[in-house]
Amino acid sequence: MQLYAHDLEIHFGQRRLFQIPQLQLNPGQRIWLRGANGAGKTTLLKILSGLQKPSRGRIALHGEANPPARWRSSNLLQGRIVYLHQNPYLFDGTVEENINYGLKQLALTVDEQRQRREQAIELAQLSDLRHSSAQVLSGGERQRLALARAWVLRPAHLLLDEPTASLDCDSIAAMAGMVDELQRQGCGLLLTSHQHTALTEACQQIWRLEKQQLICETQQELSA
Amino acid sequence: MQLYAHDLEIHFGQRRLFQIPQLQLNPGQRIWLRGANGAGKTTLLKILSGLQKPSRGRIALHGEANPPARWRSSNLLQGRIVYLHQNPYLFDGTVEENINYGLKQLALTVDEQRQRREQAIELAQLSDLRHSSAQVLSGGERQRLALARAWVLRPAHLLLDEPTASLDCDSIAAMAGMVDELQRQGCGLLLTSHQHTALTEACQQIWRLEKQQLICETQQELSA
Amino acid sequence: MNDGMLSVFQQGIVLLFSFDPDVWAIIAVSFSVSLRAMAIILLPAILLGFGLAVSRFPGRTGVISLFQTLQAVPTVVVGLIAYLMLYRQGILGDLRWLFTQNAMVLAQIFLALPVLVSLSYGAFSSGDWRAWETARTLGAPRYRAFLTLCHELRAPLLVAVIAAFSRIITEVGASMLVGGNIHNVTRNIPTAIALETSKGEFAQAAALGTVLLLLALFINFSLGSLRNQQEGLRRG
Amino acid sequence: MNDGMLSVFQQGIVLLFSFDPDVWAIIAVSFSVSLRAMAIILLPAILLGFGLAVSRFPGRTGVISLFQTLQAVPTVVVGLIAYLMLYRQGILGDLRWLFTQNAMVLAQIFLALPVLVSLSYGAFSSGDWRAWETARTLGAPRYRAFLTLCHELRAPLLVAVIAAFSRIITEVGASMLVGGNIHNVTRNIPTAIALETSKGEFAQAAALGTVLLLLALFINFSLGSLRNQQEGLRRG
Amino acid sequence: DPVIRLATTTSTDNSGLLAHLLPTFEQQTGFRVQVIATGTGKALRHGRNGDVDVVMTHAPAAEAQFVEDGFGRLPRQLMANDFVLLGPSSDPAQIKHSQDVHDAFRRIAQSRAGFVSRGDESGTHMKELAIWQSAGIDTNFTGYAAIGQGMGPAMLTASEMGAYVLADRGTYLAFRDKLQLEVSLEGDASLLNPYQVILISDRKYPDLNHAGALALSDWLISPQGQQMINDFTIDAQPLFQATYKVAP
Ligand SMILES: Nc1ncnc2c1ncn2[C@@H]1O[C@H](COP(=O)(O)OP(=O)(O)OP(=O)(O)O)[C@@H](O)[C@H]1O
Ligand SMILES: Nc1ncnc2c1ncn2[C@@H]1O[C@H](COP(=O)(O)OP(=O)(O)OP(=O)(O)O)[C@@H](O)[C@H]1O
Ligand SMILES: [Mg+2]
Ligand SMILES: [Mg+2]
Repeated sequence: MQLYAHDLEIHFGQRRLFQIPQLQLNPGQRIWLRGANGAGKTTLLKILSGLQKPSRGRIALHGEANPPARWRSSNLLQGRIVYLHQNPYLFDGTVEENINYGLKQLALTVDEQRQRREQAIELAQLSDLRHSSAQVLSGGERQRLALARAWVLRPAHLLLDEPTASLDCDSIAAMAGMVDELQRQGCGLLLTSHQHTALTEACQQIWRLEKQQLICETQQELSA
Repeated sequence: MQLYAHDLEIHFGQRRLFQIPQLQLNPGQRIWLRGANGAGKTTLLKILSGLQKPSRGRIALHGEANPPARWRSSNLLQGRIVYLHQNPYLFDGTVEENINYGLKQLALTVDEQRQRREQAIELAQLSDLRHSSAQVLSGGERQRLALARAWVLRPAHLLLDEPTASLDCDSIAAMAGMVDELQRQGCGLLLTSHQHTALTEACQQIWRLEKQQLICETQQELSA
Repeated sequence: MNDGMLSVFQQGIVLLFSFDPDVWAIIAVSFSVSLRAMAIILLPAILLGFGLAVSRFPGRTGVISLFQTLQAVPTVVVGLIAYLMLYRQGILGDLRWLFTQNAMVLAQIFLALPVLVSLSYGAFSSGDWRAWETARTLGAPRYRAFLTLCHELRAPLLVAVIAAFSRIITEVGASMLVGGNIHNVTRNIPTAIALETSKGEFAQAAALGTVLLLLALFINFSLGSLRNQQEGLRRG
Repeated sequence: MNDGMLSVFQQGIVLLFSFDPDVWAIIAVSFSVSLRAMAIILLPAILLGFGLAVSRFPGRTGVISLFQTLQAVPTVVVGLIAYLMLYRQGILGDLRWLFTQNAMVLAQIFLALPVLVSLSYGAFSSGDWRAWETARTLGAPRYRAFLTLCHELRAPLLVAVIAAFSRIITEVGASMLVGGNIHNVTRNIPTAIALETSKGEFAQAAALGTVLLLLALFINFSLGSLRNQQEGLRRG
Repeated sequence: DPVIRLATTTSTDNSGLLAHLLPTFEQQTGFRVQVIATGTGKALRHGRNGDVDVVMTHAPAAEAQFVEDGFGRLPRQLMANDFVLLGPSSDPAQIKHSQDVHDAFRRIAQSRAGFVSRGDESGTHMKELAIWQSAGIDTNFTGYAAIGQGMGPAMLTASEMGAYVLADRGTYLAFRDKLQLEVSLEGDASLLNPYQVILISDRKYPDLNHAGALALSDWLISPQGQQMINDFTIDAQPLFQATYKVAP
């Protein structure tokens, strides 16, 4: 499934944040979205995931039986294009309950659910904390939990907003493992990060939000 | 003024997070607090700033006319030992109102207040946003505002929890400028960070939270 | 009067557990009417409060002010309005609801709605929008995202529901006017208390009040388990 | 009665602006009593709600349940309790407060306290503890940190205050019993309405209700400016 | 339709009279009576609106108006009780020495002893005003307190204030042990309190339960009904006096 955006534009009052004629995110692709603080990365990710309405333009998912879904016209984007907040919000409840949240929405057997949950908890190194309240987690643990919560959904596209900002090396490795696994399964990845990490290294493309525009480069160009 | 901690220990239920026989933070010192995710860095900073009560032990400020202040026994720690949250909380209101918050507490003339505020807004590169609501700021802008809000207080000690996690190079340079300025004025700095940045480079000491203990190293040892 | 507060309280406990059919008929009217009214408005009122907290439209603050103001209409006046609708010449006169429990339900709906709307508006407006966004992006349909937000805000919402229910279960003016305080039909605890008070049977009135208090305590402690889980203020 | 709701409403407006001294005396009693009661409990009740939301002590949920339950005590019963304290042989009988405005203030304090405590508990329990921590670390003394938290939660707290005030300004049972509805002394809007209704003067009663509604609207819109500033749910 | 709606004053219901009478009537006729006990004014209002089937009240002037306006029909005087003047046992106005009720009221006004008036335009209040008027006294004197409440609160207030109050006997007996008041004056002819039962116009509201209403009215004035009214006592004191006379 391709994520497709057309003629996006966003204003806040008088201020134009960016204008993007066209944009396309393919399955299995991993893209690093870069830009200065306040360039509009978070805003773009929220728009692509259908959480925020652009001032103009539209988002669609192509390549499936259903006709392209318009913004907010239905639930088509939700659960398939998953956005991870820069500061993740954790639901009141235990770590396990947080992971179960999206799972309940899927048509899975109890066994499959359990399997995915166990795998996610293991990969995110949260086994010791599985019964802790999510509210007491440390900054890094919160990030890992938020990814695990999205990971179990096997989304078509995953939009990660600064997933590694407050992680140590071990945690980043754990994150990278989960993300690689998703990519192998054909998930399209778009992530922002101000640091070079294992996650950004594997990106085939870099998108830059600069001067109110989106500029695409491939990783090779960059290193050249 | 020295920040002094004695015989600190913290438990959550059965789990002991760390135990620190003694700890001392001097004026003008800059220390990098390191540790894996979940090691207890945030908890330690909160305890040192008087926001959280340790399971055992006490905190004191030495080297001033007043007798050493015990934990929460008064307002002595607050406003002089300032803690910056990992995810800063911004008060409802404009950027400027947030910066004014602590200033109002100080015995300054209106002129001095204005001067400090203008300086802080400039250093934190928030001039364009000064009248925006703080709630709409981007992740990096929030961090810069949080530091600016603390900076105007000229605290005796500043405890920074992952201040550069979601900042780009420019913002880090701006942060480093502000922090250097504070250090020159004799402020003691203790900061956590999972990345090497301009802020961590200038640290004379590294404290490591490992195996429930605090280990001190100097930067030289590390590079050796 | 002379037998002090303690013995009045005892009398109430005795009354409750004596299974006096008259007392239980009164209790049944009270709860069946007020619970019906709550059941009818619960979802619409909370949704309305949610809508007022999260949406932006011209006149929004006007609507909020209106709901808050409507709480300040005395119950007798609300009763009068319901009466003017329900009496024979009123617009709903053909229903012949006057002096029936349905009339009381209608009046109590008018009474509880502004309270519940404005209190749930208050609850939602201190909520965190990321909770909604997170739920939606994890695939929850709108109704489930709403329920999730309600769950996150269950402490203030529960308090709101209890306040609204308390208002109508203790209300006397409107029930008296449109219900008529008919024995075994529309006599509920508050109108029975008013009657006993007017007869000078203060002990009996206070005993009935105690009955209500005990039942409310019982309900509250059963709901307490809901509350227990929430561990203080959010720290992250 | 035949003159419909609209004309009743008109009559209320005319009554309000006619500056009929009788009507204004009644209004003055209502507001002076209820505002005094609110002024006395405002700070303690909100502090108590705050304490219940942020602290942990054994029996805490019991205390919360208790305050929520006390809302379900009918106003007449609260009035009776106040009466039993204030009448000649009561523990406060020597004050000779019965049938004075002081007695009404006392009864209304009992009525408003549980509402305000439990609603502000609800408001604070959905708050963000980081607001308190941030205020404290930036040098705010405890009282200012508390005020800051109140400011952050002003929407639900304002709603709580309005709900509590509405409860007592519309309350009739307790005021009637301990105030005695004495003309020019303790007759307030609700007791006057009750009187007119008992006379069958529904139009006059509704007109008085309209007066209260209009005054409440006025107050609410003045408070509206407070609310305006808060722009929807927190997004960060 | 076996349900009859009876709007009446609180005095008949609160005293327990209706609870004494109605079960027998219900048993004999199969009707069920729903009693809506309010003030006289409101009871007649319900009658005018056609929201009840029959009314039973004690305000002769208002009742006459009610019938004259065409809302009521077949008024029947079925019983009476009486008012009593209550006061503190010290009797500061020296009522004990008064000749009649008018004299007593004059003494109250002159002695500046307090007087509590219900002030709610109830039947009792009307009666009291009529007495003040025929005694030629303006109620503006200082001790006069109009409280706008029911009979019970009025007596309690008078008891607290050590003042006089005019009360109906039924309510007084119910409240007696809560009061520090005694009967200062009773038995005067002008203290009589007649009750009427009135049916609602069948031309204005043809769909009401007129058959049931008539059956109730008929039963109340039947020898058995009248006898049961006379038999009703509180603390061994008869409260109501059956007064129905076949119209001449
Ligand atoms: N609702 C809004 N109203 C007004 N301005 C807004 C709103 N939301 C975002 N902005 C502004 O738009 C700009 C872009 O915000 P955004 O969060 O998208 O930046 P970002 O690229 O994610 O930055 P960072 O790297 O710091 O997270 C910011 O300057 C912010 O202040
Ligand atoms: N109130 C609490 N109750 C129980 N456990 C807690 C509580 N607060 C923190 N913890 C636990 O203590 C551990 C340390 O938390 P802390 O936030 O201090 O870690 P940290 O070193 O700051 O980690 P990070 O780098 O991820 O921010 C975490 O595993 C967390 O789950
Ligand atoms: Mg961002
Ligand atoms: Mg941390």
